[in-house]
Amino acid sequence: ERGADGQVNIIYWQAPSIMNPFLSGGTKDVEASSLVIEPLARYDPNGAMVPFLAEEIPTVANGGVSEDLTSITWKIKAGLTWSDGTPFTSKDVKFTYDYCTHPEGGCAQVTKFEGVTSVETPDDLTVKVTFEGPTPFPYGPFVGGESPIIQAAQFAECLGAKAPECTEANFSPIGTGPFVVDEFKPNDVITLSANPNYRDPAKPAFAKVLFKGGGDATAAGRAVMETGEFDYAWNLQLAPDVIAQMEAGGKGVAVAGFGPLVERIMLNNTNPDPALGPDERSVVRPHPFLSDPAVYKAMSMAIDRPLLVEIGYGKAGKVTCNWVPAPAVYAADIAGCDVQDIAGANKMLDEAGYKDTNGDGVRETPDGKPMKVLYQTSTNAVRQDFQALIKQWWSEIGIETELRNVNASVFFGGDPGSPDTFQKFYADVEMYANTFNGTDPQSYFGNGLCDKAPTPASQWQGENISRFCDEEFDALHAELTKTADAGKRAEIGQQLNTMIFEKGGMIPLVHRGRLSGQSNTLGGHVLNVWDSELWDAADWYRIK
Amino acid sequence: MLTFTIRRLILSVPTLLFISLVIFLLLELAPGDPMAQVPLTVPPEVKEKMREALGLGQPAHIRFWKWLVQFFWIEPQVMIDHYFGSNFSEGDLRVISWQTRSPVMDIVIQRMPQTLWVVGTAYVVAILIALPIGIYSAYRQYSWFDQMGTFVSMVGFSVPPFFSGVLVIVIFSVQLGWFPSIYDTTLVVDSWDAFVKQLQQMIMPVMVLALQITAQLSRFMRASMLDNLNQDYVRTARAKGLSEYTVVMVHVLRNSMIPVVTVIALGIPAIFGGAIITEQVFKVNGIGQLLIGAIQANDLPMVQTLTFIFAVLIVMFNLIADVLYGILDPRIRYD
Amino acid sequence: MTELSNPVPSNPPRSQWLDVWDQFKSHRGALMGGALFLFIILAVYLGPMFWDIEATRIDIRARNQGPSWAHPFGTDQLGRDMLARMMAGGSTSVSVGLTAMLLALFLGSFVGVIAGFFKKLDGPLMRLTDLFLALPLLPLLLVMMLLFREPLNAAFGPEQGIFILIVTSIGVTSWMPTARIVRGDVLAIKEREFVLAARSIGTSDGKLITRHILPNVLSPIMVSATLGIATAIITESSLSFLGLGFPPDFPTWGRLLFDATDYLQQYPERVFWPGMAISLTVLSVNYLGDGLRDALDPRIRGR
Amino acid sequence: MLDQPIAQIKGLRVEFQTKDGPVVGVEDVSFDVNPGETVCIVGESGSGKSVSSLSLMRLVEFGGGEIAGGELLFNGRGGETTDLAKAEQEMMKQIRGNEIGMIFQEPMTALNPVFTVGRQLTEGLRIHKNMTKKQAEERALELLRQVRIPEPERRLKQYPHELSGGMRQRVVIAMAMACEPRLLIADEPTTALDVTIQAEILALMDRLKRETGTAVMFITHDMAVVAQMADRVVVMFRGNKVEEGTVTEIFENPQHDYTRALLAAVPKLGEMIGKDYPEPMKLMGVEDQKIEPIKGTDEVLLEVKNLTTRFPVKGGVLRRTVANVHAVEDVSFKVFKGQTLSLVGESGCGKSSAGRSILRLVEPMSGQVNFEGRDILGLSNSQMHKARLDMQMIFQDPFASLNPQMQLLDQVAEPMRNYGLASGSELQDRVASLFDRVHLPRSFMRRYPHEMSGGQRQRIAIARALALNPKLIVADEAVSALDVSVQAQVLNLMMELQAELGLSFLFISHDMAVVERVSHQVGVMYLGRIVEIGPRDRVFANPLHAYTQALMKAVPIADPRKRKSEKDLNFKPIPSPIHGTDYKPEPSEYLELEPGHFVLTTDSGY
Ligand SMILES: Nc1ncnc2c1ncn2[C@@H]1O[C@H](COP(=O)(O)OP(=O)(O)OP(=O)(O)O)[C@@H](O)[C@H]1O
Ligand SMILES: Nc1ncnc2c1ncn2[C@@H]1O[C@H](COP(=O)(O)OP(=O)(O)OP(=O)(O)O)[C@@H](O)[C@H]1O
Ligand SMILES: [Mg+2]
Ligand SMILES: [Mg+2]
Repeated sequence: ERGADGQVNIIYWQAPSIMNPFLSGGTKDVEASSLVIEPLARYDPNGAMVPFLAEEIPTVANGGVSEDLTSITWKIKAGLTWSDGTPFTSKDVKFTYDYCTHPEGGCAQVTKFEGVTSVETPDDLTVKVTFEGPTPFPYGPFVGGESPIIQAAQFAECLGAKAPECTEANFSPIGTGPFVVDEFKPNDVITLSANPNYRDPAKPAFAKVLFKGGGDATAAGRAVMETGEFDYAWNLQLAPDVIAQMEAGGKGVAVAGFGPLVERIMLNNTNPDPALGPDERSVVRPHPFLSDPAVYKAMSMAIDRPLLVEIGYGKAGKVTCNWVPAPAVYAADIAGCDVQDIAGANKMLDEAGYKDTNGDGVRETPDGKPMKVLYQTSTNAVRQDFQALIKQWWSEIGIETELRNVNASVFFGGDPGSPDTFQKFYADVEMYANTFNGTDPQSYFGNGLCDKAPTPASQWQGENISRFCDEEFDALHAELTKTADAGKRAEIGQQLNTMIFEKGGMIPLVHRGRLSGQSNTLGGHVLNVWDSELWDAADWYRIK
Repeated sequence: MLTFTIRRLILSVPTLLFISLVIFLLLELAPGDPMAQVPLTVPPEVKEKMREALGLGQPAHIRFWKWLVQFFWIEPQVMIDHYFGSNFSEGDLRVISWQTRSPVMDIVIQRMPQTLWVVGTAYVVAILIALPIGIYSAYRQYSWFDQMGTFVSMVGFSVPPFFSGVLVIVIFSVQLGWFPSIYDTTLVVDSWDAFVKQLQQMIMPVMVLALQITAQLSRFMRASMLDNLNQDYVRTARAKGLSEYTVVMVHVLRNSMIPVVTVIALGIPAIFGGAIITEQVFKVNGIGQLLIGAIQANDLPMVQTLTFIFAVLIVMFNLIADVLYGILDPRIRYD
Repeated sequence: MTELSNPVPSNPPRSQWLDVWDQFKSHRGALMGGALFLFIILAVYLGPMFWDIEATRIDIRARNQGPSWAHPFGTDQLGRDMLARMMAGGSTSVSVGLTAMLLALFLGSFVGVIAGFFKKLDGPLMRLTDLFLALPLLPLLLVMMLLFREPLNAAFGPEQGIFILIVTSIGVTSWMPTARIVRGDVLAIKEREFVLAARSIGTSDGKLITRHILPNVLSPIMVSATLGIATAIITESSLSFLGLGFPPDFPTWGRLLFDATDYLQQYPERVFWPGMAISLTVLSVNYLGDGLRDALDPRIRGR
Repeated sequence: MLDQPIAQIKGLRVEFQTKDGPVVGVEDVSFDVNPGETVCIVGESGSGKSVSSLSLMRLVEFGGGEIAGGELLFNGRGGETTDLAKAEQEMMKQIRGNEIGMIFQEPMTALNPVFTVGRQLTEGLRIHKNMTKKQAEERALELLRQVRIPEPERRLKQYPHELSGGMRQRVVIAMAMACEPRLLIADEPTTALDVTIQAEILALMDRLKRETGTAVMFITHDMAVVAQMADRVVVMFRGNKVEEGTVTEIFENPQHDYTRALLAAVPKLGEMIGKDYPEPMKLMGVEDQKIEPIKGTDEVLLEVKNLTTRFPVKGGVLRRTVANVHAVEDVSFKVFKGQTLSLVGESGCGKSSAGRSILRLVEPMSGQVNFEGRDILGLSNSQMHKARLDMQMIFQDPFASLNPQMQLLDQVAEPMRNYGLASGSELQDRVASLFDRVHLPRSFMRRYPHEMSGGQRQRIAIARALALNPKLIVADEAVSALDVSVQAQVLNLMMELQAELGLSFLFISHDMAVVERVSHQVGVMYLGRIVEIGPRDRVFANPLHAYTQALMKAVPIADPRKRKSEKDLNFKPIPSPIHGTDYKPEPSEYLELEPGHFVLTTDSGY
């Protein structure tokens, strides 16, 4: 029964600053707003799509997607209303498209609408999205937590440059979701209460939500699992033994879910020698020794992945050698991934002619250069532990490592003026993790294409960070973009995964899951990594 | 005294303007990017668009001027409007935070209560504890109590709050379960129960903060008392036949308070500034947390405004401290 | 008629420093503080010579161990020896403390002496001091970090670079109280007759400052110095907390304490060592300062 | 009961615990104080005068002292006799302020700066006499009238710093008298004050004693004051009483060597009558002292014309000069080679400013200073640096004028280093010979100022001034801070140097007796101007200006038969030397009434 279970307390150690995902794009903001505004369809914990505001998922089979893959037509559930009681129509959907694609708006989710040429509303309950070309995966717009529908009436005055000025709308948008905002204190706390006009009269079970932000993961975990003050804590990036200690508190448990997030070491395929100057550095090829399969394979073999998982992530990590380990169909089976083989690695290097000729414990390349690598990553306790461990292992195979860590906001900040961004990659190897939205890896695989390499000419924009460039890979990827059949796509995906590992694009380390803390008395929640973690907040209830 | 105050007030205007320029330039030089927190999945072109939407493309001097106008001209109007229901500020663009896309001042005002509650209370508590300790330590210099006091205050001074905070949480929240570990800023004190709750959630942060402040203040108090205890007028007072209590608590204390009161006044801006680390540890989400959050998110207008408000407070309380000094000590006249 | 002549001071002539030492010796707390501080300094700088486990050496099998003969202070989550890390961290923390203090002291005394001595410069310099007081510490530090880290890293290597940066930023943001105190004292000393006397015998301004003014403001400077070490060590640890300090793989006491707070419940001994080290240093330096102030103050030593 | 002494001190011994072990402050002191009697306790600094009196109040304990032996019998109001040495602090509270009142040495610091005069006055009354606030205030007013403070109603509401030194000392006296104590202890109540104010305070205490019949224990080291006040005298020397007797006995027939030496060292006003030139004092125990008049020459060394020095007073919002302190106003005089010109006058009349202006240690506003024909005021910085070779200064406070952190050797050598006159072993030798000159053992060269006595320190200052072989020495209150015996030695030393080296002195002092002893010429200053100037014997024998006459009257004479009475004194309060920026003072005009003896005719404000 709606509102019967009182209040639920959620803590996010990153506090939401806005309730409008189109203006921020930060996960915390997207997730907080997912309590209020909803997309047409979401992904479920398995990565499958489930209709939310839509009647059903359009496919080629049911005629929702055109045969030539250039348009998709959504049917909206009948009788939906906004929380203010006004009816939800296709106009709102079209408005959302207009809002986000307004050239002056600075919409954070504009990529969702990439390739869309028009959104039409034949009637109040039908929305037709047309793409400029065949799109085998047409579920970008209006699907998932990052592409929810906002109310046309509320945001009508907030188009383009005016978007930031609509504080009221940005802080408490009118939505169709299970809750409505009572009060929004940016970067601090949000109070919400059950939406009286929610489509399922029996939901949500909670009358109130207290959504607190701030602090750190330790404190959030403690508040859920040790003191029981909160019911749900998001993203507990903590050392496994700390988590174990907290679970011993007995008030809650940590739950893990795995998306496509992979912690990996990117290998630089260009020569980052500072002597080359800013423009050539990270552009000229090849790297003095990293391009040699013997070298990067030895480096990979020297790593004890199970130990990394144990130390850094515990149950929120899995050993992997895949770039895209999830959805599982795309993951290739790569042998020897979970064993450390220092002796083998040494042998491989010896055979390839990398020998320690001057006895200083560091091997030299055949042309006499010492094998020294600069290993950079962002500042983060787990990453620094990894750095320290890997440095030690690499030293055992005769490769000397210099460590460097850069403040995360600089490292990931993408400022073209900074030499420390991960895009510039002024180092030999660098470690980070990233992922993609939704379940379709096609465009993510595209990050391995030759022409995606960041260069001075492109203002250092582009996602091919390792500057991996392989004709075979490019060709295979082109094939993927033309394939619509799911089984075939999975097969190609596995090949791409194998290829980038074997040919020296990266050394994947850990398939990282997301770990969240959940109180023992919170029921009805399934951790979902493909969409907002709060995707099923309507189903939450109190276990008595 | 009056002309001194006026003179200092007038002098503080150029000082503040200069400070605001320095702050602006410093922040301008910092190579942070407001888009750093946007997830990696958002492509660079989109980020560039978002940057433009924030007005980042304009030259620095125009932005500085805009900010000055907004801060000194529009914000006061908004305040007047708020209190008198007028509408001077209608349609004017206020200082907008990049992170939340809402007026900076609104958020600052929203954060004020919890900061004042926690840090302010801690300050008051610290004063109430520190003064007696300081007085007694000085009166019984090198006694057992004095040695203990020195020791404890030095330890208190040297324990960083990120540690002492977690320590009290582990003890009082986790082990004993007496107090909540997370501060609830939505709590409205309208009943006895709510008040008790408020007290419970305040106790730990106040404790941690007060420990540090007490440590420093009691040292000041002790030194000041020691200075005065050996003065000739103390002997005169004793020669009049006054009781020890009157001698110490009236004659000596009054004189010793003069420097201490100014030290206390100079510490007040810190209350508004919040106690960044303690706020962070207990999730009080006050001004300090706001600042550090804004810095991390490179929310330039927010950082600028906050730092400038601090500067104003510091300059103001410097002045107040000077004036207080003059008022408390009849010997000092600033003219 | 010996009675009329003045009583000759009973103690034999000694050098000033001997005198200072005598006074210092008689202060029990100061002596203990000094000994402790000396011990800490020796331990962190010379300790690694006797304890040859490297602070960065990982022994993953021996992680999270309690105190034992092999690891008297236990090990951390990667099996690094805590004793070695305490010594490495200590040498950073103490070096930061000492150098930042020296810098702040130099700046503070310089500004204070100049402002107090040259009347014309007093106004501008004191306004400058106000300006620095009013500049909020945190954003300033942040900006300095972001601005200068790269050039410094390039010039001095990552560890030296960040060290210089942290020391400068702490130094640059903490000289103001010293400057104020010193200025006040200089103003008072300038009015003392011996300064006028020195002027009347033809002493130049520069000599006047170095020979007459500076030695006489030494005791407030010393007190600022001892407090400065403590504050610098603590500031550095807070900087680490805010992510502005040394990189995480670079141990300092503050960082060790911070890292250990996560393990407060499981391995309490890990917070104990750095917490203890910081407190002891601050405490010893404070007592040392008390004693030095007494020993350097001619009013206490003399007459 | 009437003849029973109020206080009997028997075998008092006081010890202080210091880090070098116990120090004896008072070794063995016994004396009585009878009702209605004034007992003066004299002795040099550190002889235990203050400690004895503080013991009687049991206040030594608060300074770290301890009464190690002896009895302090006190005869209370009720007639019973108690031994205060063994009394409880609780009981002492009843006695302090109520039965024994105490006046302290330093009027500047004896009052609490943050409470009004009224509050501090009434405090004791309310405790001891259980008065209401109103009653106490009335009594306070009455007390202030008794001590003759002008406008007593206003004073009650003022803070101590708003009163002048003399007024403050009167408040302290009123405070001590408030509960009509049976015994009043006055610990050097006038040492820090000017002659004129001192005279008034002494007269006041005398009158109060007569009116109330209180017994007074008067502590001082000034023999002239003793002669003025005492009925009986106790002489103390290094913690012991060495002699006791009535005032005439002590002055006319001293028994103990120390007392005799003390009296010999006191310059008495009028001693030099009939002598044309100054001559050294005859000191006890100094054999083969040659006492010869110092003649000097008629050659002009320094000529000061129309010297004016003003200090700006800044104020207002823009800190502009709103007024000036007219410290030195149109002053002219000459100093002859080998002779001494003295400037006398009350505190604040501009003596020091005049001296400093001549050396350009403060910048004068206008006027001329001709030194050997060169105009000092026109010199550039580097020329001035050279000129200082010939002109040196000795300051008032021997402790303050030496750098506490430097060895004496360096302090004396510093001027020679500054001018590069000598270095290395030559420098050492010269310093050593300077030490010989001022009669200091060479072994003192490695000492620090705090290891020296006041007189020795002043010798160092003199040695330093001599280091450059100057022709003129400005001695600014060079002996004021010294004990009489030491003062006599230093004065003799200065005169000896003058005789040998032909030095000229500009001697600044407020002590008329000393001035009479050392000067060839005397200038009397008042409010920045010289009101009278002339040869010493003329100015002293025939003071012409009203102010000089008043000043002469106020000086106590170390002779119990020449006591002054209160009606001899007529002092007006000194007007402020601060005038607005548009104030134009008249030039000083003088009348030469006798050869070389000039008197100011312009209105000086007196
Ligand atoms: N608090 C103290 N601690 C140690 N010694 C002290 C203390 N007070 C006084 N004395 C010593 O006691 C002796 C007598 O001192 P006292 O103050 O009585 O001298 P005095 O005759 O009053 O001198 P003055 O004329 O300078 O006031 C001195 O040798 C002094 O050093
Ligand atoms: N540096 C200064 N700034 C302002 N006023 C001053 C300064 N020095 C002296 N005065 C004032 O000038 C006047 C004369 O002072 P001066 O020191 O010359 O007097 P004095 O006769 O030497 O007195 P004393 O006997 O107390 O030393 C006083 O009113 C004094 O307050
Ligand atoms: Mg005395
Ligand atoms: Mg003077």
